[in-house]
Amino acid sequence: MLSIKNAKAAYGKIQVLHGLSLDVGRGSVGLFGPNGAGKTTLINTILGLVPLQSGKIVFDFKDVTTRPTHERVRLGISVVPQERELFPWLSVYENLVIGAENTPLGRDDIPQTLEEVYAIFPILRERHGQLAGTLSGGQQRMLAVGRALMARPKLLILDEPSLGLQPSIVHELFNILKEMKERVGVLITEQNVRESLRVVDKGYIIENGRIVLSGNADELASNPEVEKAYLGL
Amino acid sequence: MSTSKIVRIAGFSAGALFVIMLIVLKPTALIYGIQRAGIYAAIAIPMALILGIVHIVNLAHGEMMMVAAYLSYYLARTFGLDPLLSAIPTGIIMFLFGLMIFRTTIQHTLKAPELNQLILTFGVAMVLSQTVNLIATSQPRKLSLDYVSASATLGDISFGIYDFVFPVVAIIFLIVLLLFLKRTKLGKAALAVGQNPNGAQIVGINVQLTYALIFGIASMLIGIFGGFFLTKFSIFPAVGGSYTMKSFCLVAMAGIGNLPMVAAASLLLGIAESSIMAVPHGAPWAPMIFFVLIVVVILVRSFRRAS
Amino acid sequence: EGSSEGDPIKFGGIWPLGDITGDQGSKAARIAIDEINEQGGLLGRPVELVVIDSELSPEKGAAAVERLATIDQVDFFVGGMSSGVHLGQIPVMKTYQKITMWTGAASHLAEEAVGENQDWYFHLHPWDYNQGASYVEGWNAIAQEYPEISIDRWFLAYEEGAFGSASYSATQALFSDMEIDGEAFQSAAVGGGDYTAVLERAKAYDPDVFIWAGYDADALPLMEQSKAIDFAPPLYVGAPPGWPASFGESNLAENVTLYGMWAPSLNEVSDVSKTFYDGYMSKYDSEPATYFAPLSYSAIHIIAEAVERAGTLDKEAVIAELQKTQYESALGETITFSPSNIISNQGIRQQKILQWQNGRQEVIWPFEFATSEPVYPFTPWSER
Amino acid sequence: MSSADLKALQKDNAYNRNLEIIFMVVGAILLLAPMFAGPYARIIGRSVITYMILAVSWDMLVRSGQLSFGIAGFFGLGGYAATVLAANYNIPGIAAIILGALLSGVVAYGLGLIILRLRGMYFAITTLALAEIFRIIMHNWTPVTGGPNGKLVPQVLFAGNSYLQYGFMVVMAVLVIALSEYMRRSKIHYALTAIHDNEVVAKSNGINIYKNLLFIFAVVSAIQALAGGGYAHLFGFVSPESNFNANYTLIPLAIALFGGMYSTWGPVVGAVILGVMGEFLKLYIPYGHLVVYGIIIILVLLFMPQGVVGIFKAKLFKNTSNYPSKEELELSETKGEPA
Amino acid sequence: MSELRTENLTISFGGLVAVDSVNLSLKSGEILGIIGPNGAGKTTFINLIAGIHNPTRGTVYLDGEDITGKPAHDRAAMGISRTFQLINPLRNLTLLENVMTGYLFASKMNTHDARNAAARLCLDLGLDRLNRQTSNLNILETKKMEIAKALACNPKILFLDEVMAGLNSTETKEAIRLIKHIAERQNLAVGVVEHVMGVITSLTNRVIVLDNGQLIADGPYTEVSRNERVKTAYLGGAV
Ligand SMILES: Nc1ncnc2c1ncn2[C@@H]1O[C@H](COP(=O)(O)OP(=O)(O)OP(=O)(O)O)[C@@H](O)[C@H]1O
Ligand SMILES: Nc1ncnc2c1ncn2[C@@H]1O[C@H](COP(=O)(O)OP(=O)(O)OP(=O)(O)O)[C@@H](O)[C@H]1O
Ligand SMILES: CC(C)C[C@H](N)C(=O)O
Ligand SMILES: [Mg+2]
Ligand SMILES: [Mg+2]
Repeated sequence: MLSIKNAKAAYGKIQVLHGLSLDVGRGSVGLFGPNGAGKTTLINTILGLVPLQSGKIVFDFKDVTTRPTHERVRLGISVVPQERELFPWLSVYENLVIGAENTPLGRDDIPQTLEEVYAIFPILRERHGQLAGTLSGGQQRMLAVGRALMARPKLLILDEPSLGLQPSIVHELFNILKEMKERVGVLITEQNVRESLRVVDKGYIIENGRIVLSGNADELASNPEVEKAYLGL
Repeated sequence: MSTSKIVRIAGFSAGALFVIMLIVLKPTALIYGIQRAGIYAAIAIPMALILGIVHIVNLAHGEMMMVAAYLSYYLARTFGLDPLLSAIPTGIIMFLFGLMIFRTTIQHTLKAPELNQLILTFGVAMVLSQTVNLIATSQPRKLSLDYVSASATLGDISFGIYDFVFPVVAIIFLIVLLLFLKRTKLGKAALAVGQNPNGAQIVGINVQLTYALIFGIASMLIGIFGGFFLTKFSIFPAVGGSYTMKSFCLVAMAGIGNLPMVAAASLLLGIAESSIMAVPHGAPWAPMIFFVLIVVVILVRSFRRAS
Repeated sequence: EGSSEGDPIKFGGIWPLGDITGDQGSKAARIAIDEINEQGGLLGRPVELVVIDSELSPEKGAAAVERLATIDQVDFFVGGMSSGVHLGQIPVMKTYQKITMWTGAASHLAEEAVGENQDWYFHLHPWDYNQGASYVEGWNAIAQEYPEISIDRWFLAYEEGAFGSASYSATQALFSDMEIDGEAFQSAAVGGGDYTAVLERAKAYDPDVFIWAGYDADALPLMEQSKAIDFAPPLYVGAPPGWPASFGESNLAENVTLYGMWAPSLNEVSDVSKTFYDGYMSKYDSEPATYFAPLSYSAIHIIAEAVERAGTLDKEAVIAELQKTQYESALGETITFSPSNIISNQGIRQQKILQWQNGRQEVIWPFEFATSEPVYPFTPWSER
Repeated sequence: MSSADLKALQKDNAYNRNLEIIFMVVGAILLLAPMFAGPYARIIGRSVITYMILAVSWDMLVRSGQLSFGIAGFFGLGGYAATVLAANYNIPGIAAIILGALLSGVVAYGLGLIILRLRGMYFAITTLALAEIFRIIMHNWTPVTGGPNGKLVPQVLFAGNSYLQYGFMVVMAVLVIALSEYMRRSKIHYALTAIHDNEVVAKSNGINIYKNLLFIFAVVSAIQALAGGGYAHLFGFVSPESNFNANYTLIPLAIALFGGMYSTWGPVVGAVILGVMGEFLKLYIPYGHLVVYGIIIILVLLFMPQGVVGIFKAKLFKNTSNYPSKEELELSETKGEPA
Repeated sequence: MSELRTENLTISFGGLVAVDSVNLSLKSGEILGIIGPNGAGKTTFINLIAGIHNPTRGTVYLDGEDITGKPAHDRAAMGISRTFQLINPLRNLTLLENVMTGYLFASKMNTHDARNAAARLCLDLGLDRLNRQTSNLNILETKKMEIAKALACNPKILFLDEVMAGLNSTETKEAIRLIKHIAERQNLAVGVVEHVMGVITSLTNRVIVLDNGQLIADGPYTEVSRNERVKTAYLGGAV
């Protein structure tokens, strides 16, 4: 569904991605790696928020390398950004609806999707009138996930979704992702590698903007290097 | 909580009392105040829209209106089109003109600090007014229209009624914009863009287009108003300048992004000013009332929020 | 002084070029310069006009004086409109003391700033109190000539800035034997344009003469609002320094009395005015709309004639000749110089009283330049 | 850190320092040049410096994130104070200017107590409104201020001697520039920048936001009033339109942006370029030069958003921020390589 | 030896009671874990103590002194220091200068001393290239800077609001070691908010649980985590 070929990107003079290639089909893919490895940057290039210096991105058989962000989203890519990027002065409800309204897939049956999201995060239903900016850190994360789901994406990208979530909800979120990956593509970055390996089919380890290791979940879980670097806690 | 309620009730009753006194003692002051408020609101509302969504203090706001008024003037002189009718073609032309200004200049500074756009629009204002000055000279122009002097008599007082078009225009602007923002997809998207452009992109909103359209729509409104402005006022290249500042003040008094409050603020200031002017030798103090009220309202709001 | 034979004689002109007054003033001055050159120049030398924009700002205006004096080394200063700018220029002018023929600045403060014993300083434009006095004279003359016209009760609507409030205080002082009241308004020129309060007060006062002292931008809206509240005093006088484009076309203009120094109708009674008018029309293809045009035109010619008479550029000699000036001007009258309250060389003092009739400004006083009889009383709105 | 790093750092630092010295010398020459270039240059220089002082002082405040649109207000207030003191109380020129500035500073302090809880656009509008209020008071308080006509200063500063006048402005400029640079290096710089960046973080780091803002607002307003007093006494009069002209707010903002904000040298360079350019333009395009002026402002903002000085910094100076800092080097010398 | 104590500390936003009558005492040498569901009021509780919000009701005492009405900057100077859940570096200051602010204002040093102290602290925490802009830092560095900023205020009481969120396990271990070391060396009272139970167990010696603004449990983790309410409200099946 998504295929990235030899992606290179930089912020000014700082080269961050040194030619990365990666594929996401149906099912789920995990991106792991130390801080500053370039995971978020990679996601931003997929979305078109950071331009590629060279390389190619194909989504759903369309070359989207130079398309603007909103077009990519309308093609079916949704993201839960690391920084959440909510609309602080809109209510929880409005934030959710706007996540659906501007995408062809999400627009179809908003009440239905809304129910699904509220079922996953009951607190959002409870707080549907509260301004998003006044939610607690973890509640905001839930709202960001909910908003991405509202678009009914073909590919769901989650940048460290468990950050700041309480353990029970993290657990639940991963259960849901596990279920979702049967229907849509999921690309996820996580520091919580142990929990994510439960969900992903395939994983890539990125260091310094290069893929240093890849394999399916069991291979990675049993790889002693991965064990040492990422599964300590 | 309860004290703030008491304060609010006291404030309301004081206001009501004042209005009643005005009706009894000086009814025309109330009438002129409302008419005046209409002008303020109609000019300030489009500015509030731009400030709330594109986050730009458009210092060329009044100049855009000036350009529109000149357009209406020449449409009237060449084609004999009444300015109230030419408001429509002027509005369309100004929509395109607004888009053009946005695309050629402002768009390229959106990522720069806020002040850059401020000074940029200051440059635009300068270019607009000075260009018009070169073409049309500084000599004021005005169409002489009979209906502008339409009057009504109530008891033993006569007053102009034409000026009620201004509050009407302002209310139409307000309602149309509110419906647009709450009901249409573009409007809702615009609100989102105003709060978080990055977030808006990732839910599939075309942010650049939204900015451009909002700027265009605001330019269109101010363009339409240019035609109305021409019916009552003389126009000259510098005529817009003072309205830029006043609109800016009104928008701040209302609270950024709050369109209905712009109308309310205009009403307050319009009535306050015309009440002062109704007092003999009060006129030189009218601008004082304007600015003092603005400062007081802004301060009171900030104190209320803090407590 | 610094210039030698064959070099041009230089006039340094400072006007606000972005304003219609300065725009037309400077262009009219250029016509005068061309005329002089066509007739062989001055003292056998060509004349030249260097114009600098004052941008309506005192600091720019002062810098312009400094530049003209030192870099362009002009022989004379001409120009001027606003008092505010002039106040900033006066200290610099005083350091050079070049012969100056000023076409603007009505404020008595400017006269104070110039001070006594400055014989190089010639002020063409009347001071605020000159204008006031000339109105007294004019109205008394009119009241005498036309006994049906009564002028006992006055109401003055004045713009709240320097121009309007000076007019009001001058009028108050000069018309002290009459009933007089007034009220300020904010001119449309500075963002105002709401005259309802003033007009209501005026209507309640019920004056014989209603005068408004504002700017050209106020003219039509003020009339429209008067009509809206049905305020039609027997004498409706406007005293702005200029009028808006095509004011006469409006039926509201009919019978409005005005103060002014010049109007195209003067062409009928003054050949100089006609020559000037035709010259301006043919060169710039637009009508001179403000009296700053004939005034600036006159300023150049007055100096040129004095130099011609003196036969030298020597300052003392030229000043002496200037003081003897008898210049028949495009404004109708013959300009001479004599002391005013403070300075020794004041030119024009008299304003004219005119009236809009059939879309034209007709002179009704001074009677020697009169092009028409006054219409009295002001036609009520309902009969238009 | 490697010794290669160290060498490169020392080399680049030395290079930057030399470049700075060159600019300083050029700047000093430019500042003194009008003394030898005739009275026209001095009168232009004098107004360039007026705007320069306004722009630098405005920048000093904006470093805290507080955007003032009230420059013209304190400029005018200072002018009126200095004029009224001189005309009504016979206080000699320079003393009146300084006293006027101090008085305005006190007024600013008092107002600051109330308005400095406002932020962003709200603060900006309030300062704009205050400027208008000052103007209206001066306009209507006729017995003291001369009302709409304005008031004459009894004696123009230095009896119109353009050398002394310009010299006086140069002294003011040097003082204000020095103050601005001092502030950039002192404790208050960190307080103001922190307030600018994030107030919650700033207070949590122990910064008294209110006190710091109050201090800088009063100082900056006094400086603007000082410039206004100088202006009134050099041109010999005050009037509501001239001394509270909106240009004294807008032009300094444009200057600061043109030159580069959050620095001393940006506004200084901006004032010189815009001031001199304005004079040149109008000689070549007498009718319509302001159109060109406006276009130039637009072009600069489009193509040099960080201002002239920003471009110079990026293009000419070496960026040393990725080298170890002086403190790091000292510490690693005394302690060896850090863990 | 310092002690922080809250009495009936309560704040409501509109109708929502975010922190509800919380009584807590925290002494030097203690490392307290603060856990609870998202939106339980943990961050708000810290904000109340640091003076960012004023409580609707209740009192905060530091060493017996009532500091409830004191402004935040005074409390910082008195030794209450905290990191932010949503990190906002002062982006117009360099890394070194960010850390300096604490020394300059809370610890009231002069510029020269503050520079040196900040540099020393940064190197201590493994931060280098101190002249960098903060936008060039990665998460680990940002978090270290955040801790350094808090330490520069010379705290007696230190609150860490999810400082370890986003660190990988190696980094987290390193951070735990660091915090323990500092707390011990400076005899601090530390309050730690984290959602990763591994961190809580290995770092803290006492835990409180907030739920709906109320303090529902207080004690060692082993004890608290057996509490039914904690299990259902917070941990779920994830333990
Ligand atoms: N806007 C930016 N400007 C400059 N450098 C940046 C910017 N954003 C990120 N970087 C740098 O790019 C590198 C990669 O950052 P990125 O955020 O992609 O890493 P990551 O793998 O997502 O790490 P984390 O786990 O910390 O989120 C880092 O060194 C970071 O400092
Ligand atoms: N300014 C505010 N206005 C309204 N409600 C608020 C405001 N600030 C916080 N809240 C509410 O107060 C509650 C407590 O928020 P707080 O940020 O303290 O939670 P938290 O325990 O830190 O959660 P998390 O683990 O998600 O960070 C939340 O329900 C939040 O929505
Ligand atoms: C009549 C005009 C010359 C008025 C001008 N504004 C002045 O101040 O003098
Ligand atoms: Mg990341
Ligand atoms: Mg929290």
